[in-house]
Amino acid sequence: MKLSTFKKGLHPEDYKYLSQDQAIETLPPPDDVYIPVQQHIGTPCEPLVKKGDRVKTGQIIADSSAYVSAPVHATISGTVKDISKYYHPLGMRETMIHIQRDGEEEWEYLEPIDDWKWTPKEKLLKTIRDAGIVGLGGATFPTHVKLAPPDDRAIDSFILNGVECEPYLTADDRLMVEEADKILLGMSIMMHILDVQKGYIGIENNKPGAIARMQKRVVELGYPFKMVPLKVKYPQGAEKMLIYSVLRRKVPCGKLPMDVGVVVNNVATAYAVAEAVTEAKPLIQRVITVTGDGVKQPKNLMARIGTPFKELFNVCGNVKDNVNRIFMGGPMMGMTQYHLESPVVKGSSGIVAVTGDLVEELTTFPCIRCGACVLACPMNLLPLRLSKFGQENMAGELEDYGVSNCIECGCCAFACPANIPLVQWIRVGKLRLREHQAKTAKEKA
Amino acid sequence: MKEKPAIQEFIKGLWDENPVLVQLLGLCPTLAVTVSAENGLAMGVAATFVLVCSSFLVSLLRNVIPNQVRIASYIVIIATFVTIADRFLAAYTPEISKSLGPFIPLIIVNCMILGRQEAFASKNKLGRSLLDALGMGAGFTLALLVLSSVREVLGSGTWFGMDIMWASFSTWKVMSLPPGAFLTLGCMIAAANWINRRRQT
Amino acid sequence: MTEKKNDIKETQDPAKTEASAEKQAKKEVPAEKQEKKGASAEKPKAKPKPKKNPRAKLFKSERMTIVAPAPHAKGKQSVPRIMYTVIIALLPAVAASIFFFGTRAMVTLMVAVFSAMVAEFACNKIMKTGVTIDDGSAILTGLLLAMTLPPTFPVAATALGAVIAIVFGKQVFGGLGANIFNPALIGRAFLQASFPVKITTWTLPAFASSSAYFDIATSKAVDTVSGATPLGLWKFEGIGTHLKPLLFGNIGGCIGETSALALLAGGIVLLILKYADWRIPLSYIGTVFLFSGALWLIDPSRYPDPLFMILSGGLILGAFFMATDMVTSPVTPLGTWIYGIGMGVMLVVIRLWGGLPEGVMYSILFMNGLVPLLNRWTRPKYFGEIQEESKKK
Amino acid sequence: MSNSAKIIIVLTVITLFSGGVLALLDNFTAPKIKAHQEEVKNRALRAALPDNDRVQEVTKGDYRFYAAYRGDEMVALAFEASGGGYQSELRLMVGVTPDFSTITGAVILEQVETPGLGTKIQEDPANKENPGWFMGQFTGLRTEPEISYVKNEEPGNDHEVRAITGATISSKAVVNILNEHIKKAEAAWNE
Repeated sequence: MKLSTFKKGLHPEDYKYLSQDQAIETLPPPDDVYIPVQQHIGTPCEPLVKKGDRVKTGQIIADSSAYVSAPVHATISGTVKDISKYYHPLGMRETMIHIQRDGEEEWEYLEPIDDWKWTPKEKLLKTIRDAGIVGLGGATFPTHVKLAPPDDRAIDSFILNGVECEPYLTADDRLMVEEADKILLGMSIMMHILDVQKGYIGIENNKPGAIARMQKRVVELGYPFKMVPLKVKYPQGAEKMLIYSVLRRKVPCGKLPMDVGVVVNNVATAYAVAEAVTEAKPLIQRVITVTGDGVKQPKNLMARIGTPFKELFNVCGNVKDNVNRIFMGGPMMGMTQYHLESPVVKGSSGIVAVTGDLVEELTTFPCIRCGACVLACPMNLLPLRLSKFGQENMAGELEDYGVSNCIECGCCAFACPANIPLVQWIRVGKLRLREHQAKTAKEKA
Repeated sequence: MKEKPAIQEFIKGLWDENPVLVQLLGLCPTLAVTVSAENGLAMGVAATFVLVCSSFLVSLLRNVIPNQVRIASYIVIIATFVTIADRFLAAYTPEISKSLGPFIPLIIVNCMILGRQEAFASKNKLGRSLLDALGMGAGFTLALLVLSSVREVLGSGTWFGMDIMWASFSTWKVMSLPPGAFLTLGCMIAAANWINRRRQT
Repeated sequence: MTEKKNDIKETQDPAKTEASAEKQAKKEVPAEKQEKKGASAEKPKAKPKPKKNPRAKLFKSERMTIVAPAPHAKGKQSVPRIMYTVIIALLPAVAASIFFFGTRAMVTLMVAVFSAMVAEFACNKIMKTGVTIDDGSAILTGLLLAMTLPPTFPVAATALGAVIAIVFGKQVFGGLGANIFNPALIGRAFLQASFPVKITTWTLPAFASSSAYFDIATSKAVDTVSGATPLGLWKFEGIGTHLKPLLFGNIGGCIGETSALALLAGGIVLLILKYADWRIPLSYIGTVFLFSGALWLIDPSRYPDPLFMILSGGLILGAFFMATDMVTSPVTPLGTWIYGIGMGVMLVVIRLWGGLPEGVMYSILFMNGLVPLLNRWTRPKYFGEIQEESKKK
Repeated sequence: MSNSAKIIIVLTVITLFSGGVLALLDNFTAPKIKAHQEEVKNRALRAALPDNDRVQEVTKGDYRFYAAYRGDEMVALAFEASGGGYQSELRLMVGVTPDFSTITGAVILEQVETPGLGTKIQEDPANKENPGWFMGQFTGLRTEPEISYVKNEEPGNDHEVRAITGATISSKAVVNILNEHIKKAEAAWNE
């Protein structure tokens, strides 16, 4: 069978074997957690607790009244030691709530739902919001917003994103193997909320275990979902690419998946939805892959949000001495970490430590216009031109060449034989285009 | 205008405001006729003659010529002297006249000459205008001489018709062709810029 | 500026020991900027690298890791790798030419490569850029230039051509990647214009005298057998050449244009490795085949047959190794097609109706000049752009 | 004085001055220039025609013939021929015997061919002893059956010339012009 996929893109060595067969291990609640108050895209949350307060596991400790927002919960029971700026995995220092564990776990559950099929959709959406569920694939967009599209958008398809196209990461893979039932349940809850009949499950072909398990459970439990095995190619997991691979629909520039009648959600999100709706558990933990050749024992861990990375590494036998680079997320889009005090956040799908052999320090050559980036760009852009325009601050050209369509997947920089940091220059270009647009808007006004 | 020593008006044309290398004026004859040093020199001298004579007249008449018809007047004056130069060359040096072909009459529209009338002679006293014209003419001639010498030596292996290269030297035909003119001129301008930059620092 | 960005280094605080807060704060500043801006492109404040390799000495307690923007994985391609692979792909043709033309061809090849490298080095020094000989592009330029010259071409002129190719073909534009025209062909065009007689004085390969198709050349008992290229023979004398010698290289011509088979072998390696865009040779040679084939069908007595057109002259060399030069060919697929078709049409027009027997060089240079425009005109529709338009309708 | 009147007066004066100067100049340069042109033509005729007593100009058809007489006997005819060269128009002066069967001489009047290559048809600097060797070949050449050229070897027949290496097209152009115009001129002369 010819596997569906999208055009262009590339296939980096995936290194999934390092942790693919490691069963998810639940990390015991750590002694200290650092929970950022901002863990989603949207309106920032304000802390609801203060220094010295006692909090229970699952208690909301930060929230916002805005719609596009999701609350943050305490992930252990203990005392709030401090609310201050700590290292965030994205590199900056962010306001975090430092909780120190003081004994036994005490839970504060969500309002329970008896039978989700007969519960009003508004109630279900509220539960999902209260559970603090955001897109766990890394985008961290609040899920309840995604599940409540405006009325003029007719949604006809739901795609469960089990692609996990980034090399190294196996968190979603393991979750599908071990918790297929809950994932499928979460998926049907979301489809129920959206009132969508057609459900697709997209999984890359390098996860045979996950495909087999999900397929088996879909059949056994009688779900009407369609399994779509996909060719192994990066960035298959990007929403637009996945929609094209599965449904052959192209999301127009500047539009959202719902504009073509599709909602995409990650398997981890589906799992969290199922837990929130059926077990009234808020989102306080997630599966995170600790891997890379710089880690002695790569593992998939179910870790509380806010756990410092060093705790994860401790469980995995710590990092090797010759480790060269540590990054959160996959190697294509992940953020390098310079401080292992940084905590696990809702968007952390993995933490990878690699030694010098894998990521070399490279000299940059001039662009020889080989077109490798053009052949790699899944958005069909001309990265070499965009980066040049970014450098030269040519706002008009940046707009003409569609800089804002770049999804920053990193394919161009991966493919570039001259080692030009194309993605960074394109980001500069985006910034400059925005500056230019702001300026012209001001002048007009 | 700030008064400079009069001799400056002459010297500036040789390098700092060299019409060919710095102002990039009058490139049409520069590129077209510089196949041999003889041609280059003849062209330079003819242009200098026209420039000096026209500057003289224009500077003399600068308060008489009404503003509205100044360009027309300059052109008539320049054309007169160009015709004089052309006829002289045809009468006394028919060979050079033949090889320069239409480029002598084309001096009329040489922007360097019209440019100097408009920019300098029409605004300055007679003496200064003459010095300026002489300087510009000398700079033009010098640049043409260098350019045409390079092209003749490399392109034909001769200089003013004398064999100067060793016997086994094979001539670079391209230097006798239009591309050779562009290449040589480009190198000259690059060298001039390079020297100027080094002088500044 | 850009290269520094990738290896900004920060001391990595150990996983186990706690460092003081102030120390952390200090260290954090550049990295924070880096991440926030996405790329601290304007002014990357890279710390000067420590003199000793800190990773060797500082163990565990003060480990160094790299803080850099994504992606953290990298493909295996690199510019020198591409250059050297193209050089290796040329080797079969080089070997064939040395076999056919002997040491004289080898001297020309070596002189061209050496002069190109010296010129590159001199330009690096004068322009105060880093030395760029090791990226292989100068070697490749020298090699390609030599491949386009007759084996008996004077050594001094070969050196001159290589210098012109590097200086005027590449360095005046700003070095590798900035040139508009193929440097080797610039050098060759200069030599063609400078020494038109010498560059069209061809030597017949060692074995040509035994073949019957070279009547004119063999009828004279001269020491150096000089003869015309098959194209020259056809153009000026109306004599055709059989296809078999064209294929194996037993014909008069420049060093690299003789053996079509050896060139094809290298060219196909490049296509497989994707160092050459397959569209270029296909559209170039295909256009020549179709265009000249159509003319041949109309009047076989006036126009040569298409296979002769393809195998003679430097078309194979040009199509696989020169037109595909990454720097001077378009990056967009559509642009590449137009580029190849344009070259094909130019080639046939020059060969059949122009003053020269050979048109590969000028057809490539001509289309090189159009590449920036082609890149601009043929911007691919980005993902999702088409639908947006059709929706508007 | 009104401005427009001033304009008219100034322009008139300048133009009058200019015209006057040029008229004066023409007085003494015109004869010299004419003499030069005559000289060029006569030199060409001397090269194209054999020794003669007088030359008579006759116009027949499209051609202006210069008939050379020794005594009363016409020894040769010269006429101008032109045609396309490699990159310019070639103008030649050709002399032939009265029966048009043999060329008595041919010279180039005008050419702007590629310097160093095509220009060798007029003057070949490489051949120091005889720079005009190419056109020299035509003296005494038979025009029957037709003039042709050979490359890289000495011509073997009395109607063949040797082409210039590297300037085959220019050489070919001269041969073609001669072939064409000798035939046409013959027809014109015999009318």
